[in-house]
Amino acid sequence: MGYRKVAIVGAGMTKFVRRALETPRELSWLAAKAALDSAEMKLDQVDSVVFGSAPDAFDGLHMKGEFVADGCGAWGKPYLRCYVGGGTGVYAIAQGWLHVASGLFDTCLVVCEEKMSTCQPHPQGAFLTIFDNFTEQPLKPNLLWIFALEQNRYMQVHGITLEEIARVSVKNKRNALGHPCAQLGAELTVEDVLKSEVMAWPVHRLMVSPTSDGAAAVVLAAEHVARRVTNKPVWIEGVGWCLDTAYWTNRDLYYPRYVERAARMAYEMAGIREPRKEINIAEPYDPFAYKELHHLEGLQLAPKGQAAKLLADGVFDRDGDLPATPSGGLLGVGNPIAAAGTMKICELFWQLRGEAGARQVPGKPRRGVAQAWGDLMQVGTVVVVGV
Amino acid sequence: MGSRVAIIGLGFTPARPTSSHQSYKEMMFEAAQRAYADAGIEAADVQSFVTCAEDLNEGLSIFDEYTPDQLGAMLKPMHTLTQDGLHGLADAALQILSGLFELVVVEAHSKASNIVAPDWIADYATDPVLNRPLGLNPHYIAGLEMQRFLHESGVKHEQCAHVAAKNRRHALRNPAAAYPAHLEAKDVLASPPAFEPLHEKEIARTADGCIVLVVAGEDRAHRSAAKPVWVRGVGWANGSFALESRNWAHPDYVRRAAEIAYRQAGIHDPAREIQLLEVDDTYAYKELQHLEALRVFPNAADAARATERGETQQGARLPVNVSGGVLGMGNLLEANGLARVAELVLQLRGQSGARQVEGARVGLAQSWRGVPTTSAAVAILGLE
Amino acid sequence: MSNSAEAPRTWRGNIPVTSLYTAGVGGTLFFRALKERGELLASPCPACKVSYFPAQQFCPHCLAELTETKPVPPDGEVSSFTRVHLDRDGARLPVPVTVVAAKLDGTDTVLVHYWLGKEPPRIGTRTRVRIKPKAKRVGSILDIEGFVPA
Amino acid sequence: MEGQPKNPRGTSLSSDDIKRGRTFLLPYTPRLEYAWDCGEAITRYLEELKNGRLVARTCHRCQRTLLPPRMFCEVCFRPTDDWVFVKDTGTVNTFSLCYVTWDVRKLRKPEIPAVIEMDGASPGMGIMHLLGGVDPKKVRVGMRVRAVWKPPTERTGSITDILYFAPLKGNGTAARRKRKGKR
Repeated sequence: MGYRKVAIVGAGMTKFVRRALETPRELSWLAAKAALDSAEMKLDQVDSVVFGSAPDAFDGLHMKGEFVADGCGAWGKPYLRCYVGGGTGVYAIAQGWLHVASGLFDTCLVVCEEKMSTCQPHPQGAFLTIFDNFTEQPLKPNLLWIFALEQNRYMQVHGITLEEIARVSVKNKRNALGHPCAQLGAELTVEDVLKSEVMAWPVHRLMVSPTSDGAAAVVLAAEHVARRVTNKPVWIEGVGWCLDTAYWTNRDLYYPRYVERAARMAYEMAGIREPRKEINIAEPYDPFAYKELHHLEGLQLAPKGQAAKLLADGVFDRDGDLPATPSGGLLGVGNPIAAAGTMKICELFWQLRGEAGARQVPGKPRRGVAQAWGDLMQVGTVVVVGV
Repeated sequence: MGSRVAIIGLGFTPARPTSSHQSYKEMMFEAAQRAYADAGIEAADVQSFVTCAEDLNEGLSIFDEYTPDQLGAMLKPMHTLTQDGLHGLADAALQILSGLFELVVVEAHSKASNIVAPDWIADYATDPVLNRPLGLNPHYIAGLEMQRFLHESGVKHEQCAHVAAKNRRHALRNPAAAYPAHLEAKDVLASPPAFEPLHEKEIARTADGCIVLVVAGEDRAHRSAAKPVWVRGVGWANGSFALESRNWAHPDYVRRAAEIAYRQAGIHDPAREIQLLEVDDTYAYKELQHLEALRVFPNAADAARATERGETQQGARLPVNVSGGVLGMGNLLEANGLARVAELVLQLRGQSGARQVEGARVGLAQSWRGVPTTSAAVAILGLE
Repeated sequence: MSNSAEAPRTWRGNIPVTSLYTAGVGGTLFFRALKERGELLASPCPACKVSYFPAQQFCPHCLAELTETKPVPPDGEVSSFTRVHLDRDGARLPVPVTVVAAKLDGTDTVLVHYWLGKEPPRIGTRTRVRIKPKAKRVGSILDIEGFVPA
Repeated sequence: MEGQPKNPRGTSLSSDDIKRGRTFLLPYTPRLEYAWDCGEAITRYLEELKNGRLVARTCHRCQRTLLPPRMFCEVCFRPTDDWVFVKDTGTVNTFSLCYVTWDVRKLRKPEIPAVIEMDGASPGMGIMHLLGGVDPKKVRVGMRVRAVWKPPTERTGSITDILYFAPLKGNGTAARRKRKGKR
């Protein structure tokens, strides 16, 4: 399509933990340093920096982007902080892609961080205020409501069962056992998930990702730099993002049309016509178990209402036809919001280079898609990478 | 793909101390309608949107949620930058230069009047471990910086007061300014001390308002209804945020941002090649500090003398902040940079009425994100 | 609130959070030395030849990990100062507070803290950090009382 | 082969670590307080709630009736045209039985948040509210409901002037409209 070629040449992340000792700035630094080290690059080779993070109320810092800038290596550099709620961690890679693809910069360090444990008594205090201040907040909603409402709608329209949804938790938490950064890897059964406490029916505790602290980062480079610093560049083939209306109660929540739009934008850029055949690995966003299925449908990797069936058939297992969330995802590795999205990009980077160790998807995968979601059931962000 | 970027549409609501008749959505809708009409486009023509907003200035945990509808961005690529509107313009340029889009909208606004305890919000931006426990109004950081700046530059306090007086007077001719005033330097110095050496009238007061830009690639710009104003360069940079390690006398991040913008624009001698400047003056001394960092004057002392002699006022050789600047228009939070750009667009098009600067062909806009940040952006706009 | 449908209304609300900050890796080292030994730790970056005070985990110039810390003497000089007349509500303080940024000898960065001298400081004034007695130290920047004239 | 990421860092703190002073913690409660301008649409919406009515805006171009009301149509990007009242009855589009409050306290009796499509608004135009006066086990998608209002003297012009939505008498899911389901 005539875009300047941009590669991921390094990736790094922190452990995802319930409460980290490190400050937001230190977490960002750990990830940035790990990503640079993995590319054997120095900070003075970085032309521009992108930071991604979700609500300031989590880390407890107004203008959080400014505070952490020093940890991202942004001193004396062009620095942008992008923000699309939970979709940020994948969008940030698109934002970095823009920096290099524009021709204004040859390299971009992309860092995403979240420190949710700062938020007391619980991050829900910040989530309350994602709802409309005039018409919804007075009802004292919590974050679970909106997911439960969406999950119920999704189940109702397609006749999907809780057992089918519970399988996502089982798969992802098991996959996470192979991830050295994982907070919640576990060997569970569908029964365990269904027996866990009902938080907001139909959502059970083991269908929900944890709150976490952590950071993840990647280094992007233009082709001439990429070829110099690595013999295994992972190319960014497509980026897409889309924001739906804020009036979420005016939409049918059963299908994420904004994810479809974002995916189609990225696929068109990547020249992908038949996503199910042309994509080898998917890292869909899985903050709640049903979300993975919902998003696989939005990504056109399963027909509407069919993702649960394909999951039951083993298609999305690590050794299946289309492995989904081999990292272990937000359910297993953890969910420091923006960092979790970038973790998915890191996973594709390692998988496509054959460096994922115990998590390695067999068959030399050549192309992967990562996706995140955010705001009020509203944002789709998609990145396609390949070797 | 065109290799250049232009502003082809501008819409705004006037800056006002309050705007109680409108919700933020209604304010954004009004400005967007004007911008699209100005550009001769429909909202449906726009391919991508950027809003510049900070959650805690809005009072919502993920403000991005509430941005698309009133801009016509539903189901389109849209995202938020938690930065100044000039960073948003930079983002639009990236999107266009990458070849991804040819028509991008940038929005920024302020509903500062809705913030009940603004200095407490700024306090929440300070380092919680090393600085915030002192329990101080965060504007003190500007007081510390000004003291060091005066010491190193040799600029006199009275010269800073001239900046405030000039910009408030400039605002008298700008119907979109919130704080016009017939003010002299002595009135500024006579205002109560706030964060000494800073006095109250040297600190910009907040205002409400919204600005929307329609930004286009070269091919699209040539087909536009309005006269394109070319973005010849745009640069942005951060300094060290930490109070401990930042440069207290010189905003090196402004210099860095300007270097990037000048390189793109091919500008070597800013004082000769730029005829009109809109720079950040959130605190009066900042205008002088920024004029030095932008290399418009060899040093701040020269900028101060020029200001004292009236050489940076309307009608003089090198007018600075004819709009009234942040002091005269009001501090529009994330919209400050776009207020600076809006003035340049109007001036370059010859639409500035009573404050029109004759013969201006190249203008510079610069923003700073206020205390406690070290974040700035610079854009060079021109008729060619 | 007016009953008229014409009168513009405002709706009040807040973001109900409390933030619980950790001192971090660098901060924990610094505050432990301060609390337990009354020591002021800096961390030098050998590559950049910059000594950061207070001690921190990494160098923001080059992103190197700072593995070494060294105690610095409490003496230094005032780099800047301000007299603060307004509190965070914007109300006038009954007694203005003077704040200084001071650079300790052998370091390249400043610490911002209260000025405890009776006379106002000047730039270049020699100064000394006054630390609270051990019994009153909790591991906070307020374990330092402020700067006094040397 | 050992996989990436190799030797990841990040220091987990347990509550025991904190008790034993492995780090220092600082609490701070910010003052994040706002008085938001409601503007034309929401001022009218809230005032009409005080009158026991739900008011919407119409867009003549797309022929939709928009609830909550707004002065612009997000589909057509043009000003909306008229105020119209919609009914205070509607149909449950989706719901949850939530056993946790907004600040994560447990509830024995669940709250029942729902999206309710209001009669008189365009199809699919729902609002979020709570259901009440109903056995949680009997709540169904497609259930017909009616607003239960606070007494007029207790209303303040807030969405909470509606206490909750209760089932309409004699309905199960029978009144479910035909547009429900897949699209």
